[in-house]
Amino acid sequence: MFLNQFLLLAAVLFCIGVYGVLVRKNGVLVLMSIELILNAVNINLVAFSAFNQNIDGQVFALFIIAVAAAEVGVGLAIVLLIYRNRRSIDVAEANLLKG
Amino acid sequence: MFAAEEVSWLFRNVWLIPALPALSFVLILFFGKRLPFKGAEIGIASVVVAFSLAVLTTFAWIGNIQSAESHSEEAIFLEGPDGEQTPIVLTAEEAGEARGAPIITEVEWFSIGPDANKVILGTEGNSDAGHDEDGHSDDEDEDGHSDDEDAGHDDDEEEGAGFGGDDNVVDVAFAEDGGTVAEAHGDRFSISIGTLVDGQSVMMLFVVTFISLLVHVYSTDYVKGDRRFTHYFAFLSLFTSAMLFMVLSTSTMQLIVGWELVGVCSFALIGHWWEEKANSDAALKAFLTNRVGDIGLLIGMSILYFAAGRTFSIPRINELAVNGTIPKGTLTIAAVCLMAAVMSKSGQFILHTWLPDAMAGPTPVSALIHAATMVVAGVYMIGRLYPVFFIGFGIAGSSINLMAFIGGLTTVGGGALAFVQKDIKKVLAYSTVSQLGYMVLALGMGAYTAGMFHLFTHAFFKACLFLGAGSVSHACHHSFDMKADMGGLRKYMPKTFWTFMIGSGALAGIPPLAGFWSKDEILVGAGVWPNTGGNGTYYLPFVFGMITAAMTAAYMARTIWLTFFGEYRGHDEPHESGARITTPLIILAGMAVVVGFLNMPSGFVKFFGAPEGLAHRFEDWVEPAGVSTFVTSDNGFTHAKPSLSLAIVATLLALTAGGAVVAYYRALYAKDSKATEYTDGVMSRIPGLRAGHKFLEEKYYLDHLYTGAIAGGTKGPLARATDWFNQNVLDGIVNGVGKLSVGLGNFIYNIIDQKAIDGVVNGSGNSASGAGQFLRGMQTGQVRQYATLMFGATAVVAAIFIFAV
Amino acid sequence: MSTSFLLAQVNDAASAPFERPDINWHAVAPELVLLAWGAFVTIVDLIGLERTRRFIPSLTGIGFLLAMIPILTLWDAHAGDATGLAAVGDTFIVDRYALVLKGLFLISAYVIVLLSTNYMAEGDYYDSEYYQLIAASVLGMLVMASARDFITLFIALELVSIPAYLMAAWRKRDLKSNEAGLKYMLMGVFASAILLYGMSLLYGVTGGRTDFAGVAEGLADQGTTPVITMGVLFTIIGFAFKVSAVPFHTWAPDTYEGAPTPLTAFLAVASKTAGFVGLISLIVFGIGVQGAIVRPFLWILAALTMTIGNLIAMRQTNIVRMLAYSGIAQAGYMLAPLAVINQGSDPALVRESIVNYLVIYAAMNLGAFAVVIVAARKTRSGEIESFGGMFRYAPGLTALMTVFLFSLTGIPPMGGWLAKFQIFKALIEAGTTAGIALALIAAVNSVIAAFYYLSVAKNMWFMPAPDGDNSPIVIPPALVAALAITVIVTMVTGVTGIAPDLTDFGALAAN
Amino acid sequence: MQSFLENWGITAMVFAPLVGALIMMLIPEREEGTHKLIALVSTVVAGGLGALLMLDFDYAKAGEMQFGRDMRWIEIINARYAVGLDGMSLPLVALTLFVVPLVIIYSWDHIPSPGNAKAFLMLILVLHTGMIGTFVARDLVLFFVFFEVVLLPMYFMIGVWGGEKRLYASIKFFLFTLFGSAFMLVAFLALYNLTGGESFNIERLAELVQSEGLSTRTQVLLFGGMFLGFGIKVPMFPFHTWLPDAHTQAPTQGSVILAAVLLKLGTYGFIRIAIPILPEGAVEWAPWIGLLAVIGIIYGALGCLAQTDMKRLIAFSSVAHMGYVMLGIATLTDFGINAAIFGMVAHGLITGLLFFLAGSIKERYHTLEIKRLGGLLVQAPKMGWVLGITTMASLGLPGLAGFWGEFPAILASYNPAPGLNQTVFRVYMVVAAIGTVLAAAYLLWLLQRTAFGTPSEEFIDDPEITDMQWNEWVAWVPMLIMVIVLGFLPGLLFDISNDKVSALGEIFQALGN
Repeated sequence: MFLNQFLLLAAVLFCIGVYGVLVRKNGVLVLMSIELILNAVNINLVAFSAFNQNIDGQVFALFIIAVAAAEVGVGLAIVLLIYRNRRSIDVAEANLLKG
Repeated sequence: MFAAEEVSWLFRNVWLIPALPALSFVLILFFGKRLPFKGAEIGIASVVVAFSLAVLTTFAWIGNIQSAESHSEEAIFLEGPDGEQTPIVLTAEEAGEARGAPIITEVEWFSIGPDANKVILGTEGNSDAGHDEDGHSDDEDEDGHSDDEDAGHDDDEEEGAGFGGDDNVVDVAFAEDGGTVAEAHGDRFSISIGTLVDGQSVMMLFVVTFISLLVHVYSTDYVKGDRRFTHYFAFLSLFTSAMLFMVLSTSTMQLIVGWELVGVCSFALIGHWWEEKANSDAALKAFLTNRVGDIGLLIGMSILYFAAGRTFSIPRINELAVNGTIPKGTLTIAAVCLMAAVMSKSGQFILHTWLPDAMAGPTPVSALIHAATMVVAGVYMIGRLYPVFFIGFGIAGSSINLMAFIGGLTTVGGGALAFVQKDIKKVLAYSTVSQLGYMVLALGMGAYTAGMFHLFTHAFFKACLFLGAGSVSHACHHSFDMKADMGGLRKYMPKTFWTFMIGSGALAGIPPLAGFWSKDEILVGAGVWPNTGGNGTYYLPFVFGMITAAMTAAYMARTIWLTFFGEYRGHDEPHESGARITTPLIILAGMAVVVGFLNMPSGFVKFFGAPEGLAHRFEDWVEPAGVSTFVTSDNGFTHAKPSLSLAIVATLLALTAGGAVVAYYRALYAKDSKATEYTDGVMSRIPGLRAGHKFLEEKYYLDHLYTGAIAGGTKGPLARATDWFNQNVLDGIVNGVGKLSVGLGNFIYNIIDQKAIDGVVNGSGNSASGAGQFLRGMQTGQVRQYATLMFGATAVVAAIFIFAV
Repeated sequence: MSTSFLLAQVNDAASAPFERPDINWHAVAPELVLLAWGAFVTIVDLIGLERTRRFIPSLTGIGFLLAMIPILTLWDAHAGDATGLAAVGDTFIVDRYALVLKGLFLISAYVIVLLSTNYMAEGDYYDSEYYQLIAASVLGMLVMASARDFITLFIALELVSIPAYLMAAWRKRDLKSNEAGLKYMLMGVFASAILLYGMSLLYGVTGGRTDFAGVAEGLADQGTTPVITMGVLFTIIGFAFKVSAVPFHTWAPDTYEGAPTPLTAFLAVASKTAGFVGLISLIVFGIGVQGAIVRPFLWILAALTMTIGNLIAMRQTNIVRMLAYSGIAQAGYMLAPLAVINQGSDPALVRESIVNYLVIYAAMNLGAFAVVIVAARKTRSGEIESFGGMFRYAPGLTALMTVFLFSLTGIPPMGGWLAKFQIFKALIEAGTTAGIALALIAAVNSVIAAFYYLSVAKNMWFMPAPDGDNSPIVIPPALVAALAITVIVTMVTGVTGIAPDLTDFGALAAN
Repeated sequence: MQSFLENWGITAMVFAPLVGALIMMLIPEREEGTHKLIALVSTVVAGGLGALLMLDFDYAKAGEMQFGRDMRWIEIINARYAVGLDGMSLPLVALTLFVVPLVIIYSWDHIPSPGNAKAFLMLILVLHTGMIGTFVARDLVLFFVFFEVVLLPMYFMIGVWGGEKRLYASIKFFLFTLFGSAFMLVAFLALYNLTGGESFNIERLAELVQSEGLSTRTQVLLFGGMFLGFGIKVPMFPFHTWLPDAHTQAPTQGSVILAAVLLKLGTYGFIRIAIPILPEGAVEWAPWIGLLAVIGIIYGALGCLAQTDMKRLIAFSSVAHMGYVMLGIATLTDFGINAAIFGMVAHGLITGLLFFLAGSIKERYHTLEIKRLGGLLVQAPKMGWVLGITTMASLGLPGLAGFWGEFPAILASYNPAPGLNQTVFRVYMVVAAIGTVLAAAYLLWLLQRTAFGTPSEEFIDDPEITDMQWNEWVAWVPMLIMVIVLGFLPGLLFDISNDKVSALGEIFQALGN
């Protein structure tokens, strides 16, 4: 009963995150949207962990938080690189490679 | 005449006769050009030897028959009490001599079928026979099995020959081997190659080697200086060899091989002067037309092969046809198929058109191949498998059948066409067509002996005529145009003239020349004339035969008058040909005179008080024992009785027709010795100016009218119509088929192959490529679209799996 | 209230005393060696700076070879083990399957270092960090091969990916390279997120298990519910991205084209192999029990991947892009046996067929990239047409490229045929219509594929050089070595069929 | 020595050319003479080994595998290196061993443009290994490998040394064949799986199919897969379109090998693999194979009539001739299949020779357009003769080899194996017989236009047009002799193939009853 609410919350967050990834043009915002999804995952994991009385989920969540930081670090570096070369962080403009 | 061993040796080794020319072919091909006479000497030498052997064989065979006749009662006595058919210990030679049965010598050529023991089948006369006709060593073929099993085979053969006492079995020696062994070893069967010596083949051996020899001699002069002199002789040798090989066939497979080989020699020799397209066209036409007929040959032989229980053996097939093992329906189909082969090879309507064109070859070749020998192969084949045709077409007791009809049609049609030719060789070619039709007609009416006899006599006089035509053309600077370049040659070349006259007379059936006897026998064979008996009542063929008898005389008269009478129309002085040309002519003319007497009716013999033994000699010698038994068996054929009245009527008919033509030309030459026909004065001149002159010439005008009514009536509308039909319809069909094939080929290649099939192939490639291009367009380079695609796909798949599955 | 409830739960769970699982140090030795050597190289680079710069590639390469030593000793010591070594509890298993793949990763990485040496040195890039990143990524791969747990798997995946994001954008001033990095990173992170969401769902429905065996157990107990379906699908999709299966492949061609070519080789071979390893482990040991979802989904993925990959590859004019799409299509073949998992055929056989394919694929694809790199040194172009006339001026190289191309096509006696053969065999042994249908689709695809491989061969053999320049190519020693290794592996596998036997052991027994 | 021959003779024969190719790889390209020598020596060595094997071959047991060798090979897929020689493979091995050295001799000064004797000859050697390997393989996987190995050298031979449209032709050849073999492979694997995954050995599979009692429907499907693989290689209508292109564009040597040996891989596959292993499937398929065969006969012949290019005409004639071979096979009788084997060898020799001739004519006249040629007999009489004899052989003249592949096939289709519809096959027989006329038509037409007549203005004084050169003599005369010898002594070949084929024929006799 309690579980469902957490799962619902996670699902909503996931959807918002996905929406952000799909529609935002700003690279940084896209990265932030991904963070939202990861947080949705974390909520899921923690909720299940609690529900199943199993610590693994929480451990997993910790790993995810750490890895997400690394991902965002790398992501921002690349966005910055793009900004330097293009003076723009609009991901829609990056379409040199296609076909 | 000969000691028994010699006879035996001769019969067992007739393979030498075709082998010698084959050897000569190889030698001429490789060494001919370096020899003093450019290879001709090899060819002649080989044919001389072959001819000598053939003569010896002929006499041996005749002696054989004669002695068999004198011992016939003894032979019957031997078999009579032996109803259970236990083997009689009797050597094959003895049996063969005693009965006049075919003497078969074969070796296994190859064999196919499941048998682990690898038993060599077939009769193997002696190890000397273990060479095929072309001098190649045959040892590999037998895998060394022959030697150790030789003895066993001899036993088999003797046993088989013992059965030869039975009347219904043609060649039991083979039947024993081929039949029982095949049964004992499952479906393994062998294809044998060998020689079959009997009356029919001996007759052909004689004819082929004889005419070949003369043609060889003749050719040394005729094609002297030709750039391909050596090749010419090589092919003559090859042809001789192939023809003899075919003649001696023991199996239908061998027959097919020989059949095709003579065809290719014909092709090569027709196209001898291949620089001109017309010649190579003619060669192609000959070969292709024959190929059309070969469809029938291949299919017919296949049918017989299976119908006779997987054997190619000719005697075996005949035997099974006679004793009713092969159903009549099967025989009919096979016979119809084989008829197609006859039609092409022997120039029967409607596949005859190649034969006149084949005159593009050198004249001696025409004489040898396209008159005397190769073109009768079809007739010969009918004779070889006569039971098949006889029963298949239901010849006995009938009044018409396919063979007789085709023969009849051909003989009349060919004769009519001979009228309108201005090329002397074409006249002879159509005459050959007509005469071949006669032979087929004869066989179609059940007159086996008559057909064979006509084949025999025709070979001599037609060869004589062709060589004569060649001699004429030799004199007239290689022209064959009777109208433009000949006339009055009687004075310049008497030898040629007289031999030509004899030949023509023989062809026209003027007694007592050869053609008279054979033609008469055929007409009798129709069974229509009172008191002749025969196999049926062949009214229509009889009428055809009579018409032809008349026409033959007429067109030959026209030819002779155009060529030898009147005044010379060509340029330069013609001259008589040399001895190498005239000698063969004289010999052949001599033969044309005498060979007819070989088969005199017994009535005729009695009338002149000659010994009884001289009557129907040919019949006795040539009708093989197998066919003799066939004659007396329930469904066999019967001989017709000769009729003096018919002979007189037919002769008168020929003389009348010939006489009418002669009268016509006499009148013409009297008016203008260089004219070749009436330039139709009535139509071409302006009536007012020429009316008086015309009246003065009234006599001629009447003459024209009378002769025109008889000769011209035939010559004019009918012959022209036939000619038109021949040139436009039949030839049109032949050419049309050719064009159609090419057209169809073009259509199939250009439309179906290149557009449809290749289109599908290329199209599938292109569509794959197009799909790739389309899909490539979806790769926009927009990372958000990528993400959308990714998540969209995820969502769609998830939805499907959750809700739909 | 809810908070306290949750806390109580957590406390209860946490109250169980934590025990450190036994660590088999021998079993993790390859990873440790690589880690230590990586640190050593970094330190050398930090200290030596410009002076040591040119030794870094060699040093890195030596590191990979050093890491091979414990793999060989492990193979020697434990080749016959039925279940493999549990190195760190059940989350990290070292069995023959893992060892083969670790070996493959290390050798591939070594070849990639050989490919990179001249490219990086001549391209004036920051090169020492590049090699260290490769080492880090390979470390992730080594872990991936042994991972039997969601958490380990995820960590390994990220360890493989994150350095690769950076390396894709390595040519800093090249917009294409930037773009390649960006696309790869965004898509990769997004895919990871989806993967994680799937994993979290599976974690929940299986009653709190993260190890594969547990997940398999948990999933086997229950039927298919929407949550399980989503969990399974999302998890697979995470790896489908990594192996560039259609329609999750879109990043691959762009990234391959934009990234430095050696890195492209790395992505197309090593990184893709890592993705496959994860996917195989996940499916064979874990979620494969939900065959009703896994099989059809993978069937569709495999069919789409090989077909679309091939179709688009036909239209490519850039060799690297073509190889990218061809790699996609090849992934389709490799996915195919998974579509008949747990059905008729032995799962061990399915696994073996893919692993063998991966080994041969690595050899032939790296070989092809090596030739591309060598050729580009002369032609300075990535267009397929620029290969024209190579038969005249570089017959040896042409012959080598021919070997690789026809191996990729699957023509005997080059290795590729054996790889494909095994795939077909696994598919048909399932004995189902679906399996045979997929085999036929694969058969048709191998013909389509031949078309574009041939078009490269065609240019090399039949066409004249586009600029008429027929001067010979000089091949640096490192590339010679790379070519030699790849061609030998390609030919030897194809002719002799030598391949590790993976059919009769492993943790499969427990599954 | 004897035991070496028994155990390793076949292997040595198969790989001798490959060893030659590897040696050549080490020698620089410019030493052309050495390359030619090595190529010739290695093919002659292979031929010599083959000759020794054939001398040692026990012809009384031609139905059994001899010199068999069965070794471990690729264990993970249960494939074994199993080779052997029996009456069915021997003729084709002999043909290959016979033709390839002649091709190399012909190449002595006929290396086609753009040269590079090294690569060219190496490809021929690789091809050689692949071809013999296919004929001696007794394991399906081994067979498949050799079957495919052949593709590459031929692809490059057409593509590099070919004519104007070589790119299209080479890729078409490759893709077509690959397409077929992909399906064939699927069928092989399915067969393997359905028989319990025990073995890929061909003989063993035949037994297993019987003991496992594979249903007719399954057999039909499996046969279908193999049919695609082999039928495309043959090539049967409607899969033939690669052939004219490949033949026309290939260099002379390529065309010769393609015609002489490569096409036989397909027909050989039928009689070695598809039919013995799947007899019931074969019975179901036979009428359709027969149908396609006779369509091929007529279609190929009509295609020939439409050609204007000599080489393309010869190429199309292969479609027709292989139609006879397939018709013989489709009858499923000993006679028919024996004829098919004979037909394969005969076609190999004859069409090979025709392609040689076309190549030499092209070299002299720089064109193969039929309407521009003519008078070959005037300008090069010996070559004209060879052309004449070969043409005659090709149109199935008795006394030359072609006849024995054609007529027995026609004959056999009058009475196919029990279980096959007689009426249908008799119709095929008639159609096939009509095909012989068309064959004569296009071949004689070709002969007439090229050999007869007088040379056209443009070539009349061309000094390049010479008669046969020494290497043409050496290459052609043996083939010509074989054509004639086999024509007169067909037993030479029938005796070898018969035992094996009869055993096969008996299966169908038993099946029908």
